[in-house]
Amino acid sequence: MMDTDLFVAWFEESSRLIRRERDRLTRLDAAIGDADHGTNLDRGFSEVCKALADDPPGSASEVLTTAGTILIRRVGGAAGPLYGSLFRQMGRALRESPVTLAGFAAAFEDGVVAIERLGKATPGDKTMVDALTPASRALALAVRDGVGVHEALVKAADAALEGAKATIPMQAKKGRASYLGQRSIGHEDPGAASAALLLEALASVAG
Amino acid sequence: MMDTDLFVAWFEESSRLIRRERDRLTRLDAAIGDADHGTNLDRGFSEVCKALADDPPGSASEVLTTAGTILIRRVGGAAGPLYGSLFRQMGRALRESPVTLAGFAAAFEDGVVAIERLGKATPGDKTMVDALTPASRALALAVRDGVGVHEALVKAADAALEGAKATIPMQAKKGRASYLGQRSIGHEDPGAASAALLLEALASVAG
Amino acid sequence: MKKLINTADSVVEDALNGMAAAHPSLRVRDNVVYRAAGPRPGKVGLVSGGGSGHEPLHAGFVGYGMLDAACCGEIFTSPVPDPIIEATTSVDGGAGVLHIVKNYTGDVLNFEMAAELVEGVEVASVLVDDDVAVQDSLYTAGRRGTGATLFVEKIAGAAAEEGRPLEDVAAVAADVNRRSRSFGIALTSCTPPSAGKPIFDLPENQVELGIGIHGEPGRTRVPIAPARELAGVAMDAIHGDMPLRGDLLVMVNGMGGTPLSELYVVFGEVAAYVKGRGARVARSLVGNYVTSLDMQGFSVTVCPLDDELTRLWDAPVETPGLRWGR
Amino acid sequence: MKKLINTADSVVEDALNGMAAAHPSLRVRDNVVYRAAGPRPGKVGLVSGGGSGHEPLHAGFVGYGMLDAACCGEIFTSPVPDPIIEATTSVDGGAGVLHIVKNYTGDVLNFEMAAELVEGVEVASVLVDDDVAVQDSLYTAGRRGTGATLFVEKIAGAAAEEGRPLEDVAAVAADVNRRSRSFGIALTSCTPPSAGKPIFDLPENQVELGIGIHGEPGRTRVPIAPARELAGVAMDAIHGDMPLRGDLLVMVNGMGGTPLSELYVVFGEVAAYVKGRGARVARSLVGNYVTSLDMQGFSVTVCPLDDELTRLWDAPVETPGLRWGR
Ligand SMILES: Nc1ncnc2c1ncn2[C@@H]1O[C@H](COP(=O)(O)OP(=O)(O)O)[C@@H](O)[C@H]1O
Ligand SMILES: Nc1ncnc2c1ncn2[C@@H]1O[C@H](COP(=O)(O)OP(=O)(O)O)[C@@H](O)[C@H]1O
Ligand SMILES: [Mg+2]
Ligand SMILES: [Mg+2]
Ligand SMILES: [Mg+2]
Ligand SMILES: [Mg+2]
Repeated sequence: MMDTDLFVAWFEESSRLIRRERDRLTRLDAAIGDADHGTNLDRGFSEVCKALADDPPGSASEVLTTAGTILIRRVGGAAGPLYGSLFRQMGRALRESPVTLAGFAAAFEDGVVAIERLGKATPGDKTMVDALTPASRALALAVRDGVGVHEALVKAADAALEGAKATIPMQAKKGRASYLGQRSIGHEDPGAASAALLLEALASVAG
Repeated sequence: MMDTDLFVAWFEESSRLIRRERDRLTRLDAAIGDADHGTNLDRGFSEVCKALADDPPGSASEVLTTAGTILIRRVGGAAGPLYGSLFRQMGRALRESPVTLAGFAAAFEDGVVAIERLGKATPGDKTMVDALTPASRALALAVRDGVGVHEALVKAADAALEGAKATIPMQAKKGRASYLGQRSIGHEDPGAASAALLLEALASVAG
Repeated sequence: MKKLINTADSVVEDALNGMAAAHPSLRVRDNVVYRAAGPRPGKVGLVSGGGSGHEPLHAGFVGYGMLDAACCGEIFTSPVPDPIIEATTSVDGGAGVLHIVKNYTGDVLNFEMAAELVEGVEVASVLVDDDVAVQDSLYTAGRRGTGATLFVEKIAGAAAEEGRPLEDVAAVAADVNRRSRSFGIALTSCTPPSAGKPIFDLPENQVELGIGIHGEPGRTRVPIAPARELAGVAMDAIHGDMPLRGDLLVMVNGMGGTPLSELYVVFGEVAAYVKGRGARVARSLVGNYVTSLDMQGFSVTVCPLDDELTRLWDAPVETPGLRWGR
Repeated sequence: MKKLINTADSVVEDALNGMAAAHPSLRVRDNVVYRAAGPRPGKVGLVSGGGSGHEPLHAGFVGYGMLDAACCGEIFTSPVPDPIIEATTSVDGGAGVLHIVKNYTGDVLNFEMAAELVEGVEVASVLVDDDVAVQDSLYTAGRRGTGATLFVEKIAGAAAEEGRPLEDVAAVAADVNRRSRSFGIALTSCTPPSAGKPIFDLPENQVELGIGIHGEPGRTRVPIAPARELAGVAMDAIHGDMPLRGDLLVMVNGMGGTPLSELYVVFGEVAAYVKGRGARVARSLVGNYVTSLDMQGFSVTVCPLDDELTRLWDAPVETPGLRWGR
């Protein structure tokens, strides 16, 4: 089972990892974008942690809704609304608390679909979607195979990381990187890289 | 005796030396000024040579007056009017043709005084005057000692070169370099350097 | 990195405070720049915005005859929905509000969210996508909004001052965007304060063709060439996409770090190119208007004019960045 | 060196051709920029000029309410007497001509020669020397003319449009110069096309204090500091020379390569400084007006205003570089 504290811990760990990896994310964005992805997420996730500390939410759903709302309010750019919608949609989908792995997997899938709908991106477009969809698939399989929460989240994190690395040879079809045409090939997508960090964070706090 | 052709040759050789030393003069001006001295003189002296070729003057006085007028018309900046006045004043002073060394020395002194009057600079201010006055003095001594034209002009060239080098430790009190205050110390004055080139040119064509 | 800033985090706020201090005709609240006079009843409100770093765009175009409000995001980061909602509500004079949005994923998403969430205000939007360096296809996010944003804000602003209804103003704005084409060339990259170093490195002898206004690298890199050739490259790209004819509004825009004298050199070549194609420069603008921080380079934007658009372009405007007629 | 030029030799001419193409209100002849309308009978003519590379100064200030002609020399090289003579004769409307000359040996000598040689025109001259970084003493060529040149050209231009006699216009010009003080700070040097490389090298962590507008090095070099401190250095130098009080006209001027946003950051600090001294920013100007090619940096110019000077500053002006009121 995944309780409210776990979700709070998820965002604290995400914020820590993003702060640690901020310059790498910004460098990735500099190569095929505008060099602000790390700064933007760092700003947004630390605001999320402040908000969660200021008034501790009573349920997983509340944690996710608060986080999503703050990301939309504070991050800006493309990633703000996209990540914001991911978490808000998950918050909407998760009615139970504590949360079962199955419930989480379903909510996560809903969130990824929300991103795809908002950004009109599909796998292969070299976006965060390329890290998020493999993670979602890994969660679904884990539920089917009945593996434990931690193992499932580790599988999801691995899948996300793999998905992020897999964006390197892709030519971007969405976002700023698409302006580069062929020149976007050979660089990891910053949003995919940050998505992989979020799942790494979840796996480690569930450990 | 110094005939009209010698004066024409003087400006041709000056133009050649200035073209050759243009970048050095500009570098000197970059250090304590605005990096245009070489370009300005190069432009002006090649115009002088064109004019002298287009309609060959009949006397030394004409050569100098034409040269001075063209320098005023084409160079601009501080050096244009200053060098222009030097040669125009010499042209005014030189009535004889061919010219005796005594006549030349007197006319040159008049020219230097004209520069001092126009620019209100005195020796030690770190300007072209610091190369021109030693040259004028050397000419006067040569006349007194009755040495030959070539030897006199070589002495003048040496004195001018020494005078130019002597500007290195000086703090500028006139021109752009004076804005630098103490920081003008340690650099050769570009105008003094170009003045030395003019006298070197004269010595070599009189050889 | 060497910049005239206090801290990388405070640069947007500090610059806006300076703007407010310099221009009594403006008010700044929560990184939104407003006309001090407030909304005019019955006039359509114009709200634009986007990431900062493009000054004078957008904040410098707030005032009579142009924008009512500009929402300023962090450097190169589109603003979040809240200030856009706040601005939209504040400038509504009862006739509705037009959002002028440059076509970037972030700008589009945040303005869309704001438009959905705002209450009690009729909102229309126009997307600016004039940059011919990008193909508008399934393989891209579509053309970027660059120089034409200024044309749209000026001409739609003039239409709004005339008291025209929202759908008219929106239609004029869309028409200007549809007619406009831009192409940009960079001599250097730019340095966002938070990044601390140039977004890309350009060798001393190379220029970047087809750049946007966020320091993104362009489509290709070629050796530096005389202004005449570089102007030709930009104009060929525009002419190839939309053959030049008739009366044109032409802007030669500096990317922020290029001195005015060089922009005039480029404009001379652009004007000659236009003449050579049998078209005519009817109106022009030369200067740093839609910039990319300290980037050196230029962009050309062309918009064919008719009498009505010419009249609206000539109409009085009084903003920090663009002013004539009053 | 990377520049938007055709050749180093043609840059001044090419830029002026571009200006003429962009501004039908101007005419260019022999590197002199004139009002297309020509001289107005009975109006004092205003002629200024100097080396090029300071754009929009001077050519960008030709037009109603400012200059009648600007004589443009080579980059950083004052013009020769002939074009100054030609300009002076051409703009004379019978009321005489005022020469506005920045205090540099070259400018002074060439304008003096022109004034002596011109025939049949009453000529007065005003020397601009506002730069407090230079001590006016026997040990210097005197203070440099920098930002105050714009103030002198604008205010004397307004007086001339009112039909005032030459001695009045000259007196107003001299008064504005006497009141004005400037100080400049550079983050980088600049690169004259003919030199091909920066005039001086400034380490990544240093700034140059007390610079002029010809890329000359300044008086001293210090480590880069926040905008607040750099603005303080400039304002202390000005305040120390002329205590700030009353209503002030304040310009924060960019050196050419500095983006507008940074200039606004500086202006915010300057405005706070002025307020802190109990004085008031009554009028202000923020932008790249008196530049040094692609140099990054800024200068501040301050001029105490009285009602009359305020009125003349506010009077309509219509030039490529400065425009309001029409
Ligand atoms: N249409 C889209 N759909 C999904 N993800 C997108 C889309 N556009 C951009 N992204 C993601 O957003 C990331 C860039 O985020 P960020 O740099 O914060 O915003 P911006 O591009 O506005 O500067 C990209 O790396 C990509 O993963
Ligand atoms: N007042 C003066 N008197 C004599 N010589 C001067 C004076 N001012 C400047 N010079 C000379 O002129 C030289 C600079 O010439 P140049 O660079 O062509 O003009 P500018 O300083 O206008 O750029 C200086 O090196 C100095 O020798
Ligand atoms: Mg980005
Ligand atoms: Mg010089
Ligand atoms: Mg961005
Ligand atoms: Mg010079």
